[in-house]
Amino acid sequence: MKKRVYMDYSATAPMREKVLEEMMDFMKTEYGNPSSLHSFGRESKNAVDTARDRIAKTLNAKSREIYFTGGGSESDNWAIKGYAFANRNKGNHIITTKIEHHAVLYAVEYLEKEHGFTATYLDVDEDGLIDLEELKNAITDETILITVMFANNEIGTIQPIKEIGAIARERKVAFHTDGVQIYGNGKVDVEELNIDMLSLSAHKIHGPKGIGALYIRPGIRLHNLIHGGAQERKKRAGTENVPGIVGFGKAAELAHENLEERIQEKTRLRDKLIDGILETIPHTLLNGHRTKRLPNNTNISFRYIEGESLLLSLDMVGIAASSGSACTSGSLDPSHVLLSLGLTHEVAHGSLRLTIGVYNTEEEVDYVLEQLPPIVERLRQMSPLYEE
Amino acid sequence: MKKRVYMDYSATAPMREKVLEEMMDFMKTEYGNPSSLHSFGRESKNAVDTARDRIAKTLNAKSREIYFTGGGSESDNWAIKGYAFANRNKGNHIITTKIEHHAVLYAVEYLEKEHGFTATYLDVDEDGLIDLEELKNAITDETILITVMFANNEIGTIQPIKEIGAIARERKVAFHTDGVQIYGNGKVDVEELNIDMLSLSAHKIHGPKGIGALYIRPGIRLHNLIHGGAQERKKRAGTENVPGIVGFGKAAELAHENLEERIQEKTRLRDKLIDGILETIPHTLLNGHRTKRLPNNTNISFRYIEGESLLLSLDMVGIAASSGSACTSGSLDPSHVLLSLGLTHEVAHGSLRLTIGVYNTEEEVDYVLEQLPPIVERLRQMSPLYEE
Amino acid sequence: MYTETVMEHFTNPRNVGEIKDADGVGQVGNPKCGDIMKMYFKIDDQEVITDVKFKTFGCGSAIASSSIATELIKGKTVKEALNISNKKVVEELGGLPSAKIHCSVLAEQAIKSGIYDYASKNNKHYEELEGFDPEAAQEDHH
Amino acid sequence: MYTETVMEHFTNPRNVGEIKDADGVGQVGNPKCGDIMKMYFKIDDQEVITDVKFKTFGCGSAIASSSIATELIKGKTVKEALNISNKKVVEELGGLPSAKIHCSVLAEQAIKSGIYDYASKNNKHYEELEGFDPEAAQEDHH
Ligand SMILES: Cc1ncc(COP(=O)(O)O)c(C=O)c1O
Ligand SMILES: Cc1ncc(COP(=O)(O)O)c(C=O)c1O
Ligand code: FES
Ligand code: FES
Repeated sequence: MKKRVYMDYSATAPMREKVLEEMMDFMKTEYGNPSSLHSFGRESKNAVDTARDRIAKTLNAKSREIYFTGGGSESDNWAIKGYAFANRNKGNHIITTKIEHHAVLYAVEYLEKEHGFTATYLDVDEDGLIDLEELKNAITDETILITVMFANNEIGTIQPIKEIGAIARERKVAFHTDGVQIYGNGKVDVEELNIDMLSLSAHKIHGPKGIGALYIRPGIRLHNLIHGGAQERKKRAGTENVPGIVGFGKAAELAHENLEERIQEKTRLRDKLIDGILETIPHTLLNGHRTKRLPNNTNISFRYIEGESLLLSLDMVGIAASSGSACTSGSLDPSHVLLSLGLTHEVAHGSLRLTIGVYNTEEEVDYVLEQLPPIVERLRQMSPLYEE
Repeated sequence: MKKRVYMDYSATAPMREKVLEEMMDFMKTEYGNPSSLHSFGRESKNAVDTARDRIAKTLNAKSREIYFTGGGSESDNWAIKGYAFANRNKGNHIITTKIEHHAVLYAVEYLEKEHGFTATYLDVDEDGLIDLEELKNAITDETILITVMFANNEIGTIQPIKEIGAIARERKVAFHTDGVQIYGNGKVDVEELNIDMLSLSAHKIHGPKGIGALYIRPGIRLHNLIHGGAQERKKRAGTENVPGIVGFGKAAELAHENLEERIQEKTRLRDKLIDGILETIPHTLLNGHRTKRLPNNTNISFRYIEGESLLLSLDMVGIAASSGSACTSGSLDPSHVLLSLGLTHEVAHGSLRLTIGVYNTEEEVDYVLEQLPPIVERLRQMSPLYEE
Repeated sequence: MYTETVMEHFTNPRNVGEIKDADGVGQVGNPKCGDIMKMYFKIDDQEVITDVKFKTFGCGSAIASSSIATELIKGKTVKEALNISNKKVVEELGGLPSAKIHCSVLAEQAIKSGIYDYASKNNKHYEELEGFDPEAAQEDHH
Repeated sequence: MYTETVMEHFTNPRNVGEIKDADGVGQVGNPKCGDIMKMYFKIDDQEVITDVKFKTFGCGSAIASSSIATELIKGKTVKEALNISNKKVVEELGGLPSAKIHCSVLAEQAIKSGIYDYASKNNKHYEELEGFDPEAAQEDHH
């Protein structure tokens, strides 16, 4: 069989066996709507409570502050639109950054375009970091919400969340952060960091797809995004996805066993990848901050070549990765994140993201380091931009 | 082991084995984000396409008109809020009914309360049917959307959807219908019925929880409810819940094999239940239309007793059902649907819903008919309202 | 959702029924939330509750609350009975879900209401009943 | 996503390279969508394309389109080459995803642009090139 190396864990991570095992019971026998009174339903309810406890524990939050959603995108949309709509009497200004995930960016743009809000999109420096002074200066009397992602999904840069939280708190502005990528890749303490709302997604931490959560600090008022039944303490309607919730809870628990050790191991492999590529392949450039970055993220631009060709070539030798190139995102424009770092369109096109997960081995890293140079060389030979 | 009879299929239906089987592949090995370029992702994409085809086929729709969501509630919210926000330049009036599911009712109320829309809530007669003349009279120049549920989840009454669709079409108003309960319990042809938007939920047809769909007729413009990535043709962001989608597709296919025969068999058991209860227990009353009703729905009011006690007592003999009573819905008020039929609070409280699924047998129906009378009698003996 | 004690009292409720020649009868509640509780008292010359019965139209915890409340006060003096709070009822039941606390309040009110009836018929005065309005308790106990 | 033919041409592209003493060179595309295609032509006195080479900075279908387009025109006359449309390229590739059709347009444009260059150097006129603007093709082919 062809060798297959999956290094696209930031896109989605396969479910762990133990996660699937716990879910199986709820897919097979323990059916029942947790809002139902009978015993079928009650068993489901207990399972939901356990999952909520498990997730709360990882965040230093209370169980009742965790609301399950249909995924990270829904959490982002709910936090931003829900907060904006519920607090428009206080002001109409939102602060975010130019490198947010589209779930945040487009939610904010939607509020601007269709609902009379205004927004400031903070610049980032060449490493992808925002400037805290710029943030402070952007806050006006009208500002009701700051939404800055914890760690970037493309370039891995981790923002100074604690400082942002402190500024938001001092200026009495609510603070939402998209924690989808940091979760399971770093410690998140909502108290220490002054986070008011935090978006999570299960499938990024080896949990099931289609399930996420929003942490909401008590006192933070949101409109519902999904109205209806009384689920999730009347804040998010819809029959609970019990197997999904159970799987998310288990995945969260597993991801936080030996979190520190795992981060160290991922960091070691990541650094080997980064250094290996930068040293053996000329005309390359690391995107994102060298150290303030996700332990699993490698993002490198290869000049003179284009991302999709690179991905296809890697795919042919069994390596699954992603790029900031046009062709994978359904749009033809290069990644807004890479452009925000100051890369030219052309260089942004030639970037590759390798994201490591718990299942990756050192041999796999070696395999990538061995396969990549000839592929890059071959594509460069075909490129009209490349002159040796 | 204690006998367990599940007759709460309208709340949620256990997954069928074949559904789980098809999902398993995608939970175990075929991981990959369908938007990714590499082969892991491509396999997921094909599976999503197949599911979409399967569902489209059951509705006489085109695959590209089916959009996956996180469930029936999301579909309702998206259809209603998305349509209202995108078409407010045409008018600000919405027509619905008093017996909608809360996902519709609260979405409409939210638009009224927070976003400047107005709404008409149509009355229903004692069988739960709307009056078509009243509907016609309610349409004004400002009316942009009619949302009337196909079949009611509590009392099973089926509305004259074809006639409503024709009126909407003639008056150039968009028509959304909540098809969550009819799907798999009756034929739905979006062309024949002039349906512009149709909400579906997988777990009601023995598919997985946390996945639903919205059919959207080409030309119908909605704002996104969940902005972000380019999934679902840019209309509904979020990493696709591939196993959920696959399971939904399979469940839809299975539910439509021998649909007619199944409906007949369910109808037979339903009628046996209804007749059996009405004949053996005095002071009882069928809620909903006797024939224009879901083939699996029995809803009966037992005077002088209260729903939760009834459910608890049934649960103790292994029968899972639900009620229109306060205590199961997270609110203390009796069901808005039953009150709309003209029942008093007290009678509305004493109602029981038994909903049949493919797994129910004639023996189970007999068991319920045998257990119910002494339970009702015992509770009545305890009731201060009951005088023999 | 419910403790074993609640379920036990729901399944085998003590003191269900009526007392034809009761010395006091109380009825409280509001059909709006689905609950009406009626309590019948036999009270002797020493103001001891010698018998008590109830009928309840209500949820599982309303029935269990009635059952345990009647048990708690049977054989007690009127004074002692008046000091039984809904808290005590909840405690004895091993707890109730928060949305169900009001069902235990109903039991406390039913006791007060029955004794109020007895007191008015017998021209007695209990300071524990000061401020208690049996009309209000019957209309709406929320 | 891609047909086998596309993948085959992507993996083993024909005619990659440059021609130093080319009779015509065309360059089209726009780095904005990630694609630049450069084509080199050798054309003999009978206006037959005796050799053609390409270099492409672009996605998989851009590379496959370049490869198959150069194959299609090698040995053909200039006139014949000018009649190769992007549709033909797509056909020969066994289809392209709809978002990728523009990559095949690029190949058609590259041929036209290279022949335009040859035509201007040799003072030739082809009616198939009427309206063709090599500047526009280089700026933006969308
Ligand atoms: C008629 C109707 N609409 C909508 C819903 C909501 O579906 P879901 O629970 O999948 O969000 C339900 C079921 O709860 C329903 O019965
Ligand atoms: C930073 C970030 N936010 C949000 C999301 C959206 O999560 P989901 O795909 O679960 O909706 C993702 C992943 O796609 C992400 O990386
Ligand atoms: S009696 Fe009101 S809900 Fe229990
Ligand atoms: S060359 Fe533009 S995407 Fe293919």
